[in-house]
Amino acid sequence: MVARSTIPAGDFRTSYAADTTIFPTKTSRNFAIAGVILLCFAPLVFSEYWLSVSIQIGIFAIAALGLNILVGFTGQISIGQAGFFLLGAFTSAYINNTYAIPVFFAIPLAGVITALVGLVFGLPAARLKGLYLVIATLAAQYILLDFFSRAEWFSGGSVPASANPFSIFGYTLRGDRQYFYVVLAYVLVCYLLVTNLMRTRDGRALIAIRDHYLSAEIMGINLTKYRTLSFGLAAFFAGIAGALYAHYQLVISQEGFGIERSILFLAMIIIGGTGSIMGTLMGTAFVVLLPESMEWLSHNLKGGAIDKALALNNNITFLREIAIGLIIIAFLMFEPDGLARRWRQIKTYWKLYPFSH
Amino acid sequence: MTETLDTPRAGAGSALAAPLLSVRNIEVVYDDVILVLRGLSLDVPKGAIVALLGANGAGKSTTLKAISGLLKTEDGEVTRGEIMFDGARIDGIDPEKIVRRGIFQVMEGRRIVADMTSLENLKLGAFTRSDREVNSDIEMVFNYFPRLKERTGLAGYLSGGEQQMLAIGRALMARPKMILMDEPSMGLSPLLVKEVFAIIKEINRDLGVTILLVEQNARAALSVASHGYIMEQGKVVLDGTADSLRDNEDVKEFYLGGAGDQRKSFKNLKSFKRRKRWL
Amino acid sequence: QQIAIGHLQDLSGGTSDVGTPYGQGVVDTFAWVNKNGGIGGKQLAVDSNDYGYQVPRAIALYKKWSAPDNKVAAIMGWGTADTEALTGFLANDKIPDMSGSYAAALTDPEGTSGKAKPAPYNFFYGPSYSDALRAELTWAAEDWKAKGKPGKPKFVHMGANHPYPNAPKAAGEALATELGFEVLPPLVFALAPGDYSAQCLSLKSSGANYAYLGNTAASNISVMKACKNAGVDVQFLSNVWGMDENAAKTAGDAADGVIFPLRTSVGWGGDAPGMKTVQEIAKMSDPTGKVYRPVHYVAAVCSSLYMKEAIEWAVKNGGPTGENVAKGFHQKKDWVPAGMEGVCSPSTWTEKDHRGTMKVDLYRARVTGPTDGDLNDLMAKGVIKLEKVKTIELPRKAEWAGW
Amino acid sequence: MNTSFLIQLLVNGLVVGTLYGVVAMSFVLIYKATQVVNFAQGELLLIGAWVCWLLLTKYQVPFWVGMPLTLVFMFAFGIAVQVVILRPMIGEPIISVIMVTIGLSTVFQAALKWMFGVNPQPFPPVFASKAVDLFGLQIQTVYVMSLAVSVAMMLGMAWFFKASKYGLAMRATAFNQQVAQSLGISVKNVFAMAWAISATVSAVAGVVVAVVNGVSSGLSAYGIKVFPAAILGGLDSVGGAVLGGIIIGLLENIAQYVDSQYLHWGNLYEIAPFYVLILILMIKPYGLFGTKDIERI
Amino acid sequence: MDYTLEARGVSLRFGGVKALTDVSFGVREGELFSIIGPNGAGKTSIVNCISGRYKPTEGRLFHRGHDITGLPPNARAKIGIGRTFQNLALFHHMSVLDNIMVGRHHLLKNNFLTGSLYWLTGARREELKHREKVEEIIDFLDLQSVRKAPAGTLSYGLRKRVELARAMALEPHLILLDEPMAGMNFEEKEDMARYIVDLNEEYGMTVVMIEHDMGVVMDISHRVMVLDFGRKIAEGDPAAVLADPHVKRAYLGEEDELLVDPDEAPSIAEDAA
Ligand SMILES: Nc1ncnc2c1ncn2[C@@H]1O[C@H](COP(=O)(O)OP(=O)(O)OP(=O)(O)O)[C@@H](O)[C@H]1O
Ligand SMILES: Nc1ncnc2c1ncn2[C@@H]1O[C@H](COP(=O)(O)OP(=O)(O)OP(=O)(O)O)[C@@H](O)[C@H]1O
Ligand SMILES: [Mg+2]
Ligand SMILES: [Mg+2]
Repeated sequence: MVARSTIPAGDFRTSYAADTTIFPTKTSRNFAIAGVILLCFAPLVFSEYWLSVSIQIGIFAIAALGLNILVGFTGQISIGQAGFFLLGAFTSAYINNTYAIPVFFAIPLAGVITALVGLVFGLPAARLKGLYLVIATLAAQYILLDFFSRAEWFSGGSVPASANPFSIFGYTLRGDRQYFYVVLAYVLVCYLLVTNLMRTRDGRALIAIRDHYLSAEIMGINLTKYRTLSFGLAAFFAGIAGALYAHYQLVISQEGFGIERSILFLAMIIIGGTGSIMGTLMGTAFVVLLPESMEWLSHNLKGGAIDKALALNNNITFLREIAIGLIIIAFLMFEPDGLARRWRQIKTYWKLYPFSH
Repeated sequence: MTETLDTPRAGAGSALAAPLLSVRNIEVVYDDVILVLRGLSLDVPKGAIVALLGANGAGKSTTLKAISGLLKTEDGEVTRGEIMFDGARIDGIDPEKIVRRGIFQVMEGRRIVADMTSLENLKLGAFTRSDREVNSDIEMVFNYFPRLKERTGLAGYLSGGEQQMLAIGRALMARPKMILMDEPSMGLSPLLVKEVFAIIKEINRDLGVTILLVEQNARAALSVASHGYIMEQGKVVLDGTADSLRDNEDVKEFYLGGAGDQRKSFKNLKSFKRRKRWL
Repeated sequence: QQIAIGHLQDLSGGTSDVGTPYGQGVVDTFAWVNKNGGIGGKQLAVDSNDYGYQVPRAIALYKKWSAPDNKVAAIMGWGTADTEALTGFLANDKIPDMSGSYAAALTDPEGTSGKAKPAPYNFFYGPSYSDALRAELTWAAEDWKAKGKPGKPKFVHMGANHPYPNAPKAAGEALATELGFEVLPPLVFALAPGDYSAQCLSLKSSGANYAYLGNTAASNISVMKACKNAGVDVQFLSNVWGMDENAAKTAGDAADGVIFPLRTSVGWGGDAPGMKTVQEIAKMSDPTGKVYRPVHYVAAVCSSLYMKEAIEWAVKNGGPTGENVAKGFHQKKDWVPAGMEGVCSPSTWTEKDHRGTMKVDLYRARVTGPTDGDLNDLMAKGVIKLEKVKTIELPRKAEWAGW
Repeated sequence: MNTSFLIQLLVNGLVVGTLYGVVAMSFVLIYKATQVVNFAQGELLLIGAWVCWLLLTKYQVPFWVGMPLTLVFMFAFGIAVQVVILRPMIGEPIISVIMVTIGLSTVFQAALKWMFGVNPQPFPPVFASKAVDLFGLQIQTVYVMSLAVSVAMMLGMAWFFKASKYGLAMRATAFNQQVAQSLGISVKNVFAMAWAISATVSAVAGVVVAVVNGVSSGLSAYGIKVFPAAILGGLDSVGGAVLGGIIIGLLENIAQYVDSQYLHWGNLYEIAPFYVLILILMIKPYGLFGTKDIERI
Repeated sequence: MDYTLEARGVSLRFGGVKALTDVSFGVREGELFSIIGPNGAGKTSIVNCISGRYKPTEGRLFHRGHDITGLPPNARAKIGIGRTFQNLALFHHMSVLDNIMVGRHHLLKNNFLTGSLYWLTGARREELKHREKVEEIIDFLDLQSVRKAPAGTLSYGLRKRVELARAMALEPHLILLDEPMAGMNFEEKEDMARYIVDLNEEYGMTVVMIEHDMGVVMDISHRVMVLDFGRKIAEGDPAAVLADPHVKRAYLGEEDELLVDPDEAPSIAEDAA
């Protein structure tokens, strides 16, 4: 987080406007635009499998982004993000099923409703610090889950609820190939929104609170307001992501969205780099792809020579779990500040190439 | 470029005794990229007080942290050169081992343990000791700084100056061979500054502790030190005996506040500045 | 040219205690089928995956299996939550799923019961959770009468608040009321082993006489042990996944007397012509043939062989597409897979009713001594016994379909 | 009002709560020294239980030998984990270290399932008389033992932190590693010590629950129970952790009472402690005995 | 009332510790007011009371005639009170620029909604406008070269300067400086003194400064208050106060060689020539 920003020689800025761009250089900006354009062609070339993996990455990346606002930028760790994710999913399905609000509107609306609930759960944040707050968020998660399992009118109780596919003005999107674009659009918009937020007044206030809340307060920042707000924002993105997920999977089940999932969200931002927007995306991809690749590996191992030699049989699945755990550990041992930092270093290295000490 | 005022470098203290600490040509890099010390060398003779002066950001604190090994916790690294203490190399070894060898650093910004009482902080200072005289040493510290004895609450609630006293007291508790002091007078009232320098002199004289003193109050520092170094941008630019430094025109102007014994007024300053001769 | 089959198993999640032997049974059976020439000359490509009892992972795998470029002919499924989540997709994509979930909601292919969504491509082998519980309650009512105790017997449903234990809850409580039980408020305990003393104390204070254990074995054991310690006097009725030989061994005397349904006519090493086939199949993962296989393994062999024969029919009648395989299930009446005589209970699936069987064999676990030592020995010595109590033939009532 | 039922539940809560307390104590220990929240605490407990089980069943060692052996093993294991995995993480962002403990819990969990299988295993009988009678409730002898052991451990721990030199060193390390190093404290040794003691203490709890419930991966759920307990007591208070554990134990059982008598929600016992926890935190943001952060500028 | 800031009978206790006892004083508009006193006398405490960190146990504080005793700290930024801290309180991971921008928090109007929509809502225009102000401050304090550096990597002296910049960015009319020159050498103190004088004279800010360097205090402040053990022991013209024997005993010690009549000191310009 502390590396000095380095700008290639020759790139002079002549106005403050030029100095506040999202991308540090023209080239990086062009690369980003090119990347997005390439992604638009993904559904044409990707297999169903890769498509579904990328959709998952996109959806989870939005929820992780919300969490990063809370953890990375405001410095309040939460292990309750999965609860809000589910809330968004159930809400969107519910308002779409019950009030016939088209999915197109239900998704953002679910985000807003989740954000409101997030604000309520964020109230303790004004008083609690550090681990005390962490556990309060854990409690929030349990309370939400308990609500879902009880509120049959809303979430179907313990039975998975069903959601409708995405539709715009009577036209229904079918299949992953079309849904991919919905997710892509949401990812782009959400990442832009947050990037903007972080370079304007309220975003700076959040970071100031993270770095030194006492002096932030004296600089005129209302701690209660912003601490709560950051919970609201985190919940908003969790809600959006959950809603996207609901209309993607078409069924919503609590299974798999307990604290393990909240922890996975946390893993995404830690591996990506807390307080880094692009890092969030990279971290999410890492966390989603890791078990997938291990799955692939264990599949190929199965029945092979190693399997036979070690008599692994079903134990391959434990081997896979162990490998996932070990890779996360090893990753953090080598890259405790996350992917974002290494990424920055590589960029710095190339920029300074002949002169880097 | 280094300018030596009187005796050649190596001889600076060796006339009195062999250097206890000798820093040879070290380079320090933070975060793998930020080069802060660029070939710095200095000697501290046994039993001496040596002052290290320099502007903000010159790398004084970095130098001390390089000696005490504490750089590592800040992502810093000595990438070249060597540091010898008591005849052995100490660069690269763990900070706690360096403490055991007898170098104790009083860090900039107090760094007392805020959620412990003063007494507990003092006891911690004696962590590496196992002798029975710890309690009498605590009394000694309380004698130096009676205020600490009155404040029995958590050290975090002490005033800035009180914390500074505690930090110095804690160093005394370790009974080290050498103390690295990073701006001990910072935030102290004029009366206490005098006292602190008196104490520095006293422990140097009575307990035989060698002291490397980083200080912005150059006048006070040079009044207790036998020898001084002046740093600028990661290098030593001037060194010599305390007296010779006191007489240097640049030192007078930039560190002591005016030529001779006359003091300039802070009120009528112009933004214009004269170039330093050593740059 | 191979026939692709997707296989979901839980080896690491909340139901891995029973998921492991069942999953092994599926894997072994198909391996054995392949070894014996496959189906119609085609080898089976079984894609076995441990999904850790996680719905999202099941759905992700399903996406892979339902992709047009490499669509599977059938799925061997597992849990209730994930199977119910997949139901709609299966119908859409026309892929039959032989699940380890016996939720009654999966037995209504056309949704005519009004109790469940249509589930035309869902199958399972054995009585549904609801029917098994109905049979247990029927037995309990007789038991109460036989014991000649006064007053109404009290019944309580116990289990996690989770689709799987909840699946037979409404059905059970409705029948219990009908049979003259007093139905107590349900007691909840998690799907993981733990300390359930508090629940047992509640059970004790509520004075329940019959308690249904809806979870899988690992957590049921905790309850049985805790209740034994608390001195609760209650007759446990267990879900089909809630009791087996391993569980009896772990629970020791606490498991003594528990009533549970058995899907196959005999257990491992039982006296039936089909047992030889089962033992052949078991050699696929244990050439020595010495490892004791619990009831779930044997049930898995049956389930897989039904699937195999359905595929066989499909291969002969238009090729192994999901649609044909589903049709294959509808072909026979009182069907027992070849070579499994005396092991698998005769089952019938029709287009309108996927309740394969209405016959429920009730067994009682008997533990008569200390249970440390090898399971094979314990079974051989009769320290642990699965004792047949009664076979209950439930009427195939239309109003019982789907719940 | 069903008094005898309530009393039985309360007694049960006390016993179970004490166990939560022991685990919470070992959790607090690591936190106090390293500021790291150990998500693998439940797994440490589980490892202790399996090791003891292995010694008692496979090697037929008597309990009074097996138990100390287990503790010695766990002490060494704690050191090993710290040295191999956590030592390189010293000085890195705390949140990354926490994530590492989460990774560790995944690894332990899977490795244990691999080694010992997914089926629960019964624990051989340890005490001649299995239970003692208290207010009409059969209380397992092990529970009574664990009560005694945990009180002793708590007192020892409290003394250690308040008065001993190494206790001070641990607190200083937790406050700031750089400061601790500058005082000659070996951060590495302090951390290793913390992990070793913590693993040992957890193992005691692990064996106790295993004797009662048998050994299975589910025991690691105690690791999650520990969070509310430790927080309730105040994160940096050893006594508070034990008290927090007992309160959580009691709360669960009171909730069970209210639930089974009046509400019939089903799982109030799981959720009620969390409601109460939030309530208490709103009144006392540092738990019952936690020290307030110093807010001085 | 012609006091910009007035304390009436302020006392502050922490358990048994009496940090302040019945302190009353007033600061006039446009004044450069210094507070001195031995360590632990309560100087920071009084500044903390003014900036809202502490609430006095007794007594009232008035700002331009309004009672602000109970006003929350963040509201005080709005009424124009800014401060720096004795123990540095910068936002470590933020760039110097952003640190200073935070100071403008209460002057900016955009919020999380308009901010996220940056281009569409005029947030961009507003940010850039304020950025210009911030650059003025950066120029004024000579921070150009570290504009983009994270504050946590700066040396002590620079951090102090950034703190000053951040406080200035609030556009306060009353600025509280807690030992702004601690840890600086003579040359840097000169710079700092110049900034403070300019702040006072050119920007017209009222300054309350805590400082242990008597040379600075004497040269630049208009009035001085001395605290000892939480009580006010003297107040008035710097030269007079420093000559007070009571102050000397409590604070300065015996005759200080640094204290020379400023009028007799040669000016720096002559020296250079
Ligand atoms: N942790 C760090 N990471 C990166 N750069 C650092 C770090 N610490 C110090 N620096 C840089 O090293 C240089 C020297 O800093 P150092 O603190 O040693 O100066 P100093 O001489 O002690 O100054 P001062 O008198 O202000 O204390 C500064 O430019 C500073 O920005
Ligand atoms: N929050 C607090 N809790 C307890 N005691 C406190 C607190 N804040 C200040 N004190 C005590 O009040 C006294 C005055 O402290 P203060 O910080 O105001 O002194 P100061 O005059 O600024 O001293 P210095 O010049 O050393 O900074 C000190 O003795 C300190 O210990
Ligand atoms: Mg320094
Ligand atoms: Mg102060």
